[in-house]
Amino acid sequence: MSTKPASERATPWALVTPALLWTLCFFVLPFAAMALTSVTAKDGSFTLSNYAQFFENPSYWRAMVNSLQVTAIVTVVSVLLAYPLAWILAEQVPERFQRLALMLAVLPFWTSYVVRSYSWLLVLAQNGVVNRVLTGSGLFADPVQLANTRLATVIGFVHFFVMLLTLTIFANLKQLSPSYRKAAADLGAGPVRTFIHVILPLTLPGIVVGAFLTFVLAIGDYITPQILGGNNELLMPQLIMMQIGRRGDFPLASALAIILMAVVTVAYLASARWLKIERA
Amino acid sequence: MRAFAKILATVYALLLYGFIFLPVVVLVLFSLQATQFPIPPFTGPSTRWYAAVLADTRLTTGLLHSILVAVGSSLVAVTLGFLSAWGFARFYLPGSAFLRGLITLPLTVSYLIIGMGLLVLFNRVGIPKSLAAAGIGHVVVNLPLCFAIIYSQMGDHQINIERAARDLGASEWKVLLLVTVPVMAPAIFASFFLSMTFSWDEFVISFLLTRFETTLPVEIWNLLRSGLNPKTNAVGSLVFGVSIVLVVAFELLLFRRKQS
Amino acid sequence: QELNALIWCDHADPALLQPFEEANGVKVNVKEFEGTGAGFAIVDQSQPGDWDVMVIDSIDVPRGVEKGLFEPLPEDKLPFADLFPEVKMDNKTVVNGKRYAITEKFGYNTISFNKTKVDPADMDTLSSLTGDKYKGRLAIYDYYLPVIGMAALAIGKKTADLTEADLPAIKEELLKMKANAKLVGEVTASQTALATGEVDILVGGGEWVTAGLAKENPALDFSIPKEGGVLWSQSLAMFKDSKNKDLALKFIQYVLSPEGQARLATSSCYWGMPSNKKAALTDNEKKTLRFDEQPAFLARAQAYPAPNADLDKKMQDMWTEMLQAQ
Amino acid sequence: MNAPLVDVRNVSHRFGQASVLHNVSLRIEAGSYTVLLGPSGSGKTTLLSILGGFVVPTEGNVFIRGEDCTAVPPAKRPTTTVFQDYALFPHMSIGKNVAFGLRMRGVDGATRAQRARSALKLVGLADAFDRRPHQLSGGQRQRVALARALVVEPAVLLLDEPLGALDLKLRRQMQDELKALQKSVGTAFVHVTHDQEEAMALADHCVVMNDGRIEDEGAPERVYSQPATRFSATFMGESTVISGTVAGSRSGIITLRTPVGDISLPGEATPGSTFSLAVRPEHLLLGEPAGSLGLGEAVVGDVVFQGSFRRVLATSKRDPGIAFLARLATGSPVASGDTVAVSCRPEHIIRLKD
Amino acid sequence: MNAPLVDVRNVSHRFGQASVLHNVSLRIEAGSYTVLLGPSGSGKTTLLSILGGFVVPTEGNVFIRGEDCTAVPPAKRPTTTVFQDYALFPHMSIGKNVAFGLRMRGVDGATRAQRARSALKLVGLADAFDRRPHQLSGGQRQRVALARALVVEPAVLLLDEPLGALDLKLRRQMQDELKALQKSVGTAFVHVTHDQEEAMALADHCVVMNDGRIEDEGAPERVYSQPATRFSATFMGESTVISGTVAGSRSGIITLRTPVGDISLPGEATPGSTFSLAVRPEHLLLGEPAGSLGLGEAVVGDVVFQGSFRRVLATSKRDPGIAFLARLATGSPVASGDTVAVSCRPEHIIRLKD
Ligand SMILES: Nc1ncnc2c1ncn2[C@@H]1O[C@H](COP(=O)(O)OP(=O)(O)OP(=O)(O)O)[C@@H](O)[C@H]1O
Ligand SMILES: Nc1ncnc2c1ncn2[C@@H]1O[C@H](COP(=O)(O)OP(=O)(O)OP(=O)(O)O)[C@@H](O)[C@H]1O
Ligand SMILES: [Mg+2]
Ligand SMILES: [Mg+2]
Repeated sequence: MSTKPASERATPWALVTPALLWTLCFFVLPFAAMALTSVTAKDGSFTLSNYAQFFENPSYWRAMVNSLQVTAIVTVVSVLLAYPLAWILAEQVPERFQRLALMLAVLPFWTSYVVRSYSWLLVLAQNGVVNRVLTGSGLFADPVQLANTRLATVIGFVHFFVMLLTLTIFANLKQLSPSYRKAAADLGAGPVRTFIHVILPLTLPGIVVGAFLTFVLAIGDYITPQILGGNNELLMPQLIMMQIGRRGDFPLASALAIILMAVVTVAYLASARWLKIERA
Repeated sequence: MRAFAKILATVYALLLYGFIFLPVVVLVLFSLQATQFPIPPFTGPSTRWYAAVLADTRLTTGLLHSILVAVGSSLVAVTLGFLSAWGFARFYLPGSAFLRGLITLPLTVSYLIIGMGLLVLFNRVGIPKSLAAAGIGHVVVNLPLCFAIIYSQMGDHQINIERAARDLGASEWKVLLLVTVPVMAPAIFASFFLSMTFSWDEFVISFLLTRFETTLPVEIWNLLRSGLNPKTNAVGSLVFGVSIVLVVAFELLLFRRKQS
Repeated sequence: QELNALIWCDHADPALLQPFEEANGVKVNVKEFEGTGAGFAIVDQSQPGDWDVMVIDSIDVPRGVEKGLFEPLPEDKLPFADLFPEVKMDNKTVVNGKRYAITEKFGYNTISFNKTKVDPADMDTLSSLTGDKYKGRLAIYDYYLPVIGMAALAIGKKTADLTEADLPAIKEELLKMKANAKLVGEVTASQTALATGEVDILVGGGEWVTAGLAKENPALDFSIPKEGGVLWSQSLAMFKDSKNKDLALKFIQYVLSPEGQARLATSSCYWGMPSNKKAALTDNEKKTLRFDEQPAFLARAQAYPAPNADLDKKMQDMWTEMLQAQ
Repeated sequence: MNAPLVDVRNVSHRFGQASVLHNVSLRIEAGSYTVLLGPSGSGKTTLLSILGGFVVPTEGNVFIRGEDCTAVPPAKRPTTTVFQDYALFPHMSIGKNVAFGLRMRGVDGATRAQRARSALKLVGLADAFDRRPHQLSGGQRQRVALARALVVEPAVLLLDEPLGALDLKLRRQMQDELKALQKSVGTAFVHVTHDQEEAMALADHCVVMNDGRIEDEGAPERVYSQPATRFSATFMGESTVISGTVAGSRSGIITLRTPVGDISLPGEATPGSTFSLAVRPEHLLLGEPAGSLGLGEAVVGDVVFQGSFRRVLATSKRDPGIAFLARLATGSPVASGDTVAVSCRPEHIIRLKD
Repeated sequence: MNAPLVDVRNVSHRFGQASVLHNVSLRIEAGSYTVLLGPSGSGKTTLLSILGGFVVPTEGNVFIRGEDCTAVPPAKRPTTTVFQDYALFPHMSIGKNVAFGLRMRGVDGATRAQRARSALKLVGLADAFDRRPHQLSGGQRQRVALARALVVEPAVLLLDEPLGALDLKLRRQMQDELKALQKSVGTAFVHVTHDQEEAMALADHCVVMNDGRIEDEGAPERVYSQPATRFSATFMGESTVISGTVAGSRSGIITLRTPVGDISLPGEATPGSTFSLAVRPEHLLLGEPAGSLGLGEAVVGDVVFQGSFRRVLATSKRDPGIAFLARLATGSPVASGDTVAVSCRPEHIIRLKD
């Protein structure tokens, strides 16, 4: 591919080096430092005890199990909720109003992340809005425990990721060529079968990208479970922050972070074939 | 049957909009609460908590810091992202696929881990915590984003536009300045905006990497940990309001561009 | 001139800091941290001379001294005579005959509750916390030392001399509390829960939770049960490497002055008893803080657990286990 | 009964304000190859979409096999469409793509595969069954799209610029294949294009559209040799067009006063009225042989070699606004700059309706 | 001295492993219109890029006005390029676009504007000065790209399929304009296309490329009437090609044994060697008039109306592998299925080098 003339050859490294250096210095190197820290004992010798702790202490790996469970639920529920909304926006809403409708659907995105979680705590509290409605309508006699549960964590997460996924899935649906839909209809498929056989498979890559993003962001998030979960269980980020915030135990925190990253890597590999960034 | 489906879709959409807006409505409503607790019954409206927020210098300086970090880190991220995207899209580089993968890798890593890594590294080499350190972290997360957006928009049709400029006698930096940047302006603008949004709202990296001077999300977190009151609602509503204004401004700007 | 202070959230209240800043024409930079371990970690990550003063659990002062962080304080320039004697904590703040810290604020980790929802009589004993009566109605304050202290009290152990051998029994007690608890929360979460009626009892709470809320919700109260409460006490220390020792001393003097004490005691983050008996509090504030009942309270109070590093880690692990218990 | 296969009756269509089709009527016979020809924006795609059921016309009706199908959705019509971008489903193999329509009709798997295979064989792609669309070239995809549309045995196959994305050589080749295929399967094809050569090569019935109206229709030979309107004379092949005013009309002979002189031709017309004449380039003669009609002198401009002939552009000496277009054998000695006499045989003059 | 304007000497190029140009030599004379013609992938764009300085050839040299420019960057060459997608700067007005090259050369604003205006006038777009590229149609953009490239007065103008994106009618019209423009400015044009009609219409000098090699070059008439190779006989216009073995060669007459019978033609050849003959469609006769050379009988397949003529495809009865391609006047009575005798005049037989 050496189509490039001499004049074009001089510059490329100068262009990409800053970004590469930045990534190297502030992403690769930190990761190496973290890896090194995680295997260094107080006296400077090599140790795997931090990793051993994770596997030996059930309450530690319980955090990983919790994290995986919550993240999986969040990812699945968010996709299931967002897809129909994105579909309705893309197919049912008249073209002129689509941008507006989409903007509205993601508007709360721009509230502060911290505040949003806190806000859910108020909404879900014992005498918060939801419980008022539930008891007021006579649906439930007593307030339902919503705040400070895993459910609350999940709701907080889902709220955020439904918006994110609606955005990505909507974009995906819109960039499908309308002739696919026409072709399916033309060959005798009704709306339902057009959806199942054509639209859904064609948007699957976009869904995977969105789901992966959800997975990465959710599994590493500290705020939402910390504010909404009521500490009735710990997720990995909470455990990691606990090591930093309470103990200043960086080696253990590093080890936990690396384990978390390993899990994300597995998820990445599972969805890698859909995650290519290519030029238009 | 069709009508039924239509009703079903409408109901679903309304329910989901309700879900999406519920916390925002509650947030804004109880920011106007007159009493100490932002829970029903509503006792307002009162603007006392807004006054309290505006009088709180930690929050207002946090706001300034946030703007500083968001603008600064986004500028760096966009610049680096643009230059590298240009380099990779236009020139042949050995190992290009691998290097592109490297630049986008941070996209697949949780913020917490990026923040931790930087914290550990800075500890080791003795770089103190600061707003700048948080800014560095934000660039790490936003650079791949800017790169990916701009890179994906560098279509091959622009290759010829640049070639035409060169062909007509433009030097490399004139090509960059007079042709590439203006032509890529929408993508550059979009990635800058997105980068701003993420930096503006980012908590954990700022939390781990700043000391006295910190960003608004961290100050809000501190505020939150110091007790329950509608001040948090007020500051949240203010941030929301400001963001909306920016978003709308951005929309209008972009809309105008498209029309012309 | 700037003063760099490593603090707890109560010192971040502008009402406390501004008068000092204006009087001295300086700026106070503050960094909040959660536990002593984290505080020391921040110091470890900093350059010598970065910090001037630190707020620290009184019982942890020896650890700081051991690390060689602190500068002895000039006793003659500080109002030691005016302090409540029970909270002076000489055994902790004085090392090798030198005084390294001065207690500035104290209070109790005990039980906060909603008077209208629970029987106040029940709140006189810690055993109510593990019984069935209040199942699902309590919250636990998410800080391991005081709550472990309370669990120790509940099973009749002295907090001052806990050993590893006591942990299994304490853990069992903790798990029983956890089984009754709706949540384990930090300040806001537990406060919110109590204030919104999510729970009726906060284990580990005290005046520092309820006093600030009392104006809005008079139903909130705290008690010190017959088994006692855990006395917390926070001190101010000056860094050895400080480049602003004069200013640091001025700051400590200000915080310990009657005005400073009053402002600190009623700080927006949490209220607490001033260690200086002469604190310029209003009557109402004194009432809320139960200023006059202190002698009785202090008599019943037990020391904050002060585990060594090894035991500390074990306690934290136990705490993690408690959090993870279903 | 002699009802046509498709009968479009008085169809008009508006998109919002824009009126795109004006009272279009069209009959498509079974087994015919109909080509809709017209410039961009003339409403070809819209008319085809109305046939396919993708657009319901604002006014008028569409009958297929005598039934009113105006509002019948595409899935329920005996029509299938080959789209310009082929619209092959990228996530399915070629075989699955072709079998899709059968699957939607509930045909069982084995039969489906077998019929898809024979459809692929028909278009010469028997071995592509298990490949994916992106592994095929443009021309091959085009054929798959054809097979996919044909396998469900539609009464009418609709093709919207099916060759538009192919390069010239491949396009000519595919034209031959399309025509052969249509003959062998016997299905009625309706084909949209804006390439007049394509139209001539393919059509049994050529429909020239302009601005939402049908300007002319009929066998391509007829449309070419006797275009009804000025538009179709210039769109379907090149012409020299000369307008004039009727100076007199007597005993079946009209005298037309034109910028290049008076021209007499058989016919009737009201004196004073105006109309235009067209002459195809291959009928324009340089020089003035016996029996031909003189069109004055002209100066030769470009002489362009075109392989089997030369294309000569000449400007009338009397009125430089009139450009003569002629085709000459490669051997003829005319060169740029020459002054030549221009003429044509009276029977080759086409009178346009205008 | 008689040095050509551009002299490409023994240029070869490889992209990685792929060898794309093989030892290509080419001379371009001042004021000439050179067309590079060839199928997709034959290396036309690569050769043009080497002329423009966008690609430095792996081997060989490019001299422009006698100077070795092989590695001179595009900005410093006396060449400019018109790209297929026009590559207009979308953020600049038309005037700014055209003036860009002058701006880079440091020409002052007023002069720039004035020269840009006259360049736009040259291409008939005087009033588009303040418009934006997206406000113009394809053909207009094409002209702006031309004006932009011409305003800097290059020694050579390079055009890479400049008409590829236009529709047929507009393309023919632009061809006329391009040719006229080139004549009026006198700059040497090098034009890449894969459309043989375009090549014939434009070229003074036609270069037929195939697979990285120059197969044939010369005046288009020569290339058409006497193609050097089988490839150029079939690519530059259609042909009927018949291969045979030399049965005998005596006193300047070769007897060639072919599947359609023995053919005698003037020339020399080694008996036993093989070569091919080609006949252009317009020279293939149906029937066997006096003086013509019989090629046996054939069955008529497709007869396609093409406006001024009919294209007839017939298969030899003796060898169905041989397809005869003929062009007949529209009036002739041949129909599909007829059996006809096929012949041609001996002087129309082209002997191919193969
Ligand atoms: N969905 C639509 N909404 C509004 N106007 C439309 C729509 N589709 C087509 N038009 C307009 O209708 C007119 C005819 O369009 P149509 O696509 O039928 O033309 P066409 O003959 O197929 O042209 P082309 O050769 O460019 O495909 C055009 O002016 C077009 O702009
Ligand atoms: N940058 C490149 N890297 C590798 N191979 C290339 C590159 N550019 C062109 N090629 C290859 O070189 C050969 C010639 O390409 P070129 O673009 O010169 O052909 P072309 O004659 O212009 O074809 P077309 O008519 O399709 O434009 C092709 O096989 C092509 O795949
Ligand atoms: Mg169309
Ligand atoms: Mg090319």
